[in-house]
Amino acid sequence: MDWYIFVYPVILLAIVLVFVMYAIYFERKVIGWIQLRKGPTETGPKGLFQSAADVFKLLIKEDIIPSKADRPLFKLAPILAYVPAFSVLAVIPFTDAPYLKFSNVAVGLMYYLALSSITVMGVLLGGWASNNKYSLLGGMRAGAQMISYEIPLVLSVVGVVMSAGSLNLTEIVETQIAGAWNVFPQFLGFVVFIIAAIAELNRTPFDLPEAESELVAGYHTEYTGFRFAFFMLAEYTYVFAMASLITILFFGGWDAPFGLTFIPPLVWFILKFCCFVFLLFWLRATFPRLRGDQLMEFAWKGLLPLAIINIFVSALLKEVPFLSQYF
Amino acid sequence: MEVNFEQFTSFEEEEIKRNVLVTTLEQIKAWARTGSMWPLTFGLACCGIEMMASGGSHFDLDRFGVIFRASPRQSDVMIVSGTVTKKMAPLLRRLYDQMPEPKWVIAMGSCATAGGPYVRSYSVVKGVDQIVPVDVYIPGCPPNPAALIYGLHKLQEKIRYEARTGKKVTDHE
Amino acid sequence: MLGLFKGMGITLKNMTKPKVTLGYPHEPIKMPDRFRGIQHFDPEKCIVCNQCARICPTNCISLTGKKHPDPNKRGKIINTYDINFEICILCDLCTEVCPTEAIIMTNRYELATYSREALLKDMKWLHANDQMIRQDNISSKPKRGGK
Amino acid sequence: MSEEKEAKKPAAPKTPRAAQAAGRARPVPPRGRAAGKPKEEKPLPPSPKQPVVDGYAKLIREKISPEAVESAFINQPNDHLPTLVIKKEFWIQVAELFKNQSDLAFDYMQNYSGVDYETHLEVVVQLYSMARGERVCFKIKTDREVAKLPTLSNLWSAADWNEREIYDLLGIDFEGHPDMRRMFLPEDWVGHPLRKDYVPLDEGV
Amino acid sequence: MLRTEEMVLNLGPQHPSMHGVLRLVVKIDGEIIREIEPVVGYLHRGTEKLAEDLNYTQIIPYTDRLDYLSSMTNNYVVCHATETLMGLEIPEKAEYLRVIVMEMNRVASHLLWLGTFLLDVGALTPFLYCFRDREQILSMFNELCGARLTYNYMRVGGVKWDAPAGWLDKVKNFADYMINEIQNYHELISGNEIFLQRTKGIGVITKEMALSYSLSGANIRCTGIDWDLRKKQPYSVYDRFDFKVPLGKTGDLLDKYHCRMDEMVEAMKIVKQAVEGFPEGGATMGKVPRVLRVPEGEVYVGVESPRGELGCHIVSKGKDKPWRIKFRRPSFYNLQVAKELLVGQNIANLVAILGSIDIVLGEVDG
Repeated sequence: MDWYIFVYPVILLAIVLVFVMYAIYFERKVIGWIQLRKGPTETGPKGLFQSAADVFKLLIKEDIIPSKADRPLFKLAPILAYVPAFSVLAVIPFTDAPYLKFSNVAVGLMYYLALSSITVMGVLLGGWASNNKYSLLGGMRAGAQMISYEIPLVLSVVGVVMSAGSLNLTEIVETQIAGAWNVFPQFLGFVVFIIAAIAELNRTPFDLPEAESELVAGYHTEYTGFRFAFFMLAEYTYVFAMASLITILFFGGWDAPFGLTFIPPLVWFILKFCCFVFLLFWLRATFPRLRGDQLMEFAWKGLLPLAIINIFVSALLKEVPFLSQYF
Repeated sequence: MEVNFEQFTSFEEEEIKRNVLVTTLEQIKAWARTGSMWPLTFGLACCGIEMMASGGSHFDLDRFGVIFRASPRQSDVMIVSGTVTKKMAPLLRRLYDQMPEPKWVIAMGSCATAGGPYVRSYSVVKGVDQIVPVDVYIPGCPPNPAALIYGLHKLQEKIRYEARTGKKVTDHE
Repeated sequence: MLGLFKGMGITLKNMTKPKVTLGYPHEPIKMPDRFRGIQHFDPEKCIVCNQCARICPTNCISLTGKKHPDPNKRGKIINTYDINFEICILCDLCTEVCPTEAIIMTNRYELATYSREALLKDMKWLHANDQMIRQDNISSKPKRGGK
Repeated sequence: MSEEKEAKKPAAPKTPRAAQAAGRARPVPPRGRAAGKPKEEKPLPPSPKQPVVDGYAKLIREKISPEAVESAFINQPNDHLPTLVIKKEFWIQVAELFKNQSDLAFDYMQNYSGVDYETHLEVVVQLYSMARGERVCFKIKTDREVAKLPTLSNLWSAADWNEREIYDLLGIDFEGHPDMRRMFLPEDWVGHPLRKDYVPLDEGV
Repeated sequence: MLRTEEMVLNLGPQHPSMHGVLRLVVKIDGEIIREIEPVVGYLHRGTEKLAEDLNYTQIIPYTDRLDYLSSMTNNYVVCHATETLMGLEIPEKAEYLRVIVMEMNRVASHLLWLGTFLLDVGALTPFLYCFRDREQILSMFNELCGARLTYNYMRVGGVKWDAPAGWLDKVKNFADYMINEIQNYHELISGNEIFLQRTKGIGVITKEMALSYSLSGANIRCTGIDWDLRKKQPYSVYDRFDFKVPLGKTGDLLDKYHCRMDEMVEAMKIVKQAVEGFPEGGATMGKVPRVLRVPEGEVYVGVESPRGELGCHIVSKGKDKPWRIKFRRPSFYNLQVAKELLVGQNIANLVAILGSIDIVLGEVDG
């Protein structure tokens, strides 16, 4: 047992918190720019302390638990939403350097997928415990959506796992460094994964659980102050985790493309990571929202068959002698 | 018109110096609160449209950290933008009660301030201050977005002032 | 799928365009001349004809006159003149009917206050509100016999 | 003035309003009742729509009852609108006739309003026939104390809320209406505000 | 079978997509609506009663606040009704100015509709783009009459202000800009597959429904019924302009969307024609008595507001104040159909359909 086992998670938590704050800041900025406005500029220089003010304000806000709410569950829900979102980060290798890997689990991908699906429990509980109809509907939508999209999400990475022959995320990256980035041979899998990932994150165009125009604020309608902040934190931590995972699974993690190795691997990782985060903001600024039944139809009739086809194609390709070198 | 900052006595000044630590904390709190005032999406009438316009690209309330929240539980400021009828009044009060402390109310437009053009109407509440405590009144029918932004600044000023001195703001000519 | 990407192209294109946001609190917005802001009142010009108070749809203007101090002159001069900005809707009708342009609109709109009482403005205040007065008040409604 | 205009637009009719009337190929009534002098001038010439309203009145008298029509005239300033005052006992039959008879087919309700005349209450209905492009106006009087009229909501769905509005503001009870409740004001409101003698209960608020 | 329980959901009056303070009491089974009961009146301000105590000039500011998205049309209808009853002649210039501002207001109103409708279906950005363009119209109105939303521009017998110098050129440039900009909107929205899925075949209004509920505006035109008062009962100088009335076929949300988009283009064309044919000289006010005494009589006029047939029914007893003034408020008529349209839909559709009807609560509640 080394001492840094205890210190690193704290550092990571700090990093995640800073990321969340600035992800929200940049989301507002990017969407602002797209909408021909400036976004936050007044709080701090260039508005850089905007999220800090938001978080601090939420922390010092009155904490209301509705009288009709189920108190223990109401309190538990944000924690249940946040803890898995954070703990999945344990298996994510940010670079090949040993100090940025927290635990090199052999079934890292499995761990990630299994744990991340607990988040939905928090959302569902929050929606139910609030005893508010909007919350309940939001929670129900979240439950249905996240469980449905979990399946294509898991199936779409099977191709990646087959090509790497491992569930260890470091090994998956290393096979990509040796061969090609998975996004090319596994393009179909990538498309399915990214759509399912956006749905898992409850982001536009799949933001049904918190559809503002329909359900006020969805499952967190009744949450105030820091409990609400926790839900937001969970959401953006999950963005962090999902962006990292996509980078690792499909974009070769810290691999430097075109032999540009003078840029440190960590920077490459962050760059790829940011591209995905930007994509989320961009989609949010562009797309309308899907309807519930269309969403389900899309998952079961669209993505699921595609994911299965992807598995078959991957399996076939792996057996083709000429192509199998990439796998 | 302006807030009179010089109105406290020397005794009070000493008091403030003694409580400088507390005051600083209060000021940081005030900074956070003024920097992130989330109003409730509560467009009642014409003023609601101007409120939406102030969220639009030209005026962009997001610059001040103002984002509209649909749920009263997550909002800090209630901008009563429009005519409050007698039928609406109990609901307005309920929404206000659902908001967590600390909370503020801006009466936007003359309807919310005093009934405005409908001051003689049978169904309109003559001033939203009969239902909820109002912090800032913005006259105009409807006030243009710039006037709303000015009103928001007034409110921020008030929050800062109260944090600094611990006193209530009053108007002085 | 094409439609989705087209839309994304539009939003991306707009991201790099210049922003339209005005710098309001830092730089004042220049309102057009006809803007209906808070009224300026000039007691010298007022002839106490009561037309503004009569036309006001919300009855927010109240005025009283007194006899002209100079006994040689006829007519009245204004004694008190109050506008209640709680209910004034800035509809421009008072300035429209005023035969002498004693009451006239300005471009000022910043009038948020902390109390309702502060919105009741008297003659002194209205007279002091003399910035950015509307220059061209010739509306189509004929004044003094029309144009 | 007029010379100027003539010179500028020789072919165009003199005024927009005249142009409008001419566009619909109807003789221009002497509108120029000099503004500012609201005195009665010489009687207006008979309207081109007079036969239409006479026909309607005749039809109602024949088909429904000789007493059904109280009066029938043309509202000349209002674009020669045929107007019929119907007795309320026969009103529902008249409405059915005008909606359903194929050569009348007034299938579109343009307006439905109530008026308090202090002596009586009146309901004014403007109907339009999409197929024929014709308008007609009906007026039905009812007593102020026992204000009751038959509902039209079975004929035109649009009447549903309008009748509730009239009930709310004027206090006319529409018999047979599926959901006769107040439209705008709270259920426990006292009085009907649009009546001329209405006094609000809590004026101060 | 699973046993399901029906739940009563109260949408509004404070709800982001109730377009103000509409309240819907919805009985839902899962997310499917079984029963729906709209409750209105949260913005009932008693304009009609107030107007009985006001003279005809004073009523005009109140009409601004009825349908606050198209105040110009509201101004016009009450002026038009009064003028019809008095038999006033309106100077040509005033009529042209009226047409220009009414059509610009139509575009502004439709832009706001477009923005909020897309907000209802979940797209954020078009809302902001619409407001950006709308802002230009508002600033032009601000230049013309000094207010952004409540114009109080028209008077019985004419308009208050002549166009300021250079204003008409601005209007014309804007019309060109807007026609082009609508293409951008089409590119951003019309082809978007998610948007098509959300609108195609949803909320279908049949012809029978449209007639029975007295729908007007795009709500009736989307079914294919050609009902535009600018053509059917021409008022002002509309008969001088060449414009089309866009019609739909199926009556679904997509048709309604296209109707309104095309209407914006047509409105801009009218504006361009009006600016081109704008009379040079002349007054903006006709000969009007100092005190407006309207002769005894009764009048109903309807005009085509952005939302449909906006009517004004005045009963005059020869005084300077109306005996009774009643507004036929198109949103009030249009909203009635919601009850029939919404049953059997889910909540996401409810929001979209309600958004497509384009109601303004100030108008619904009067």
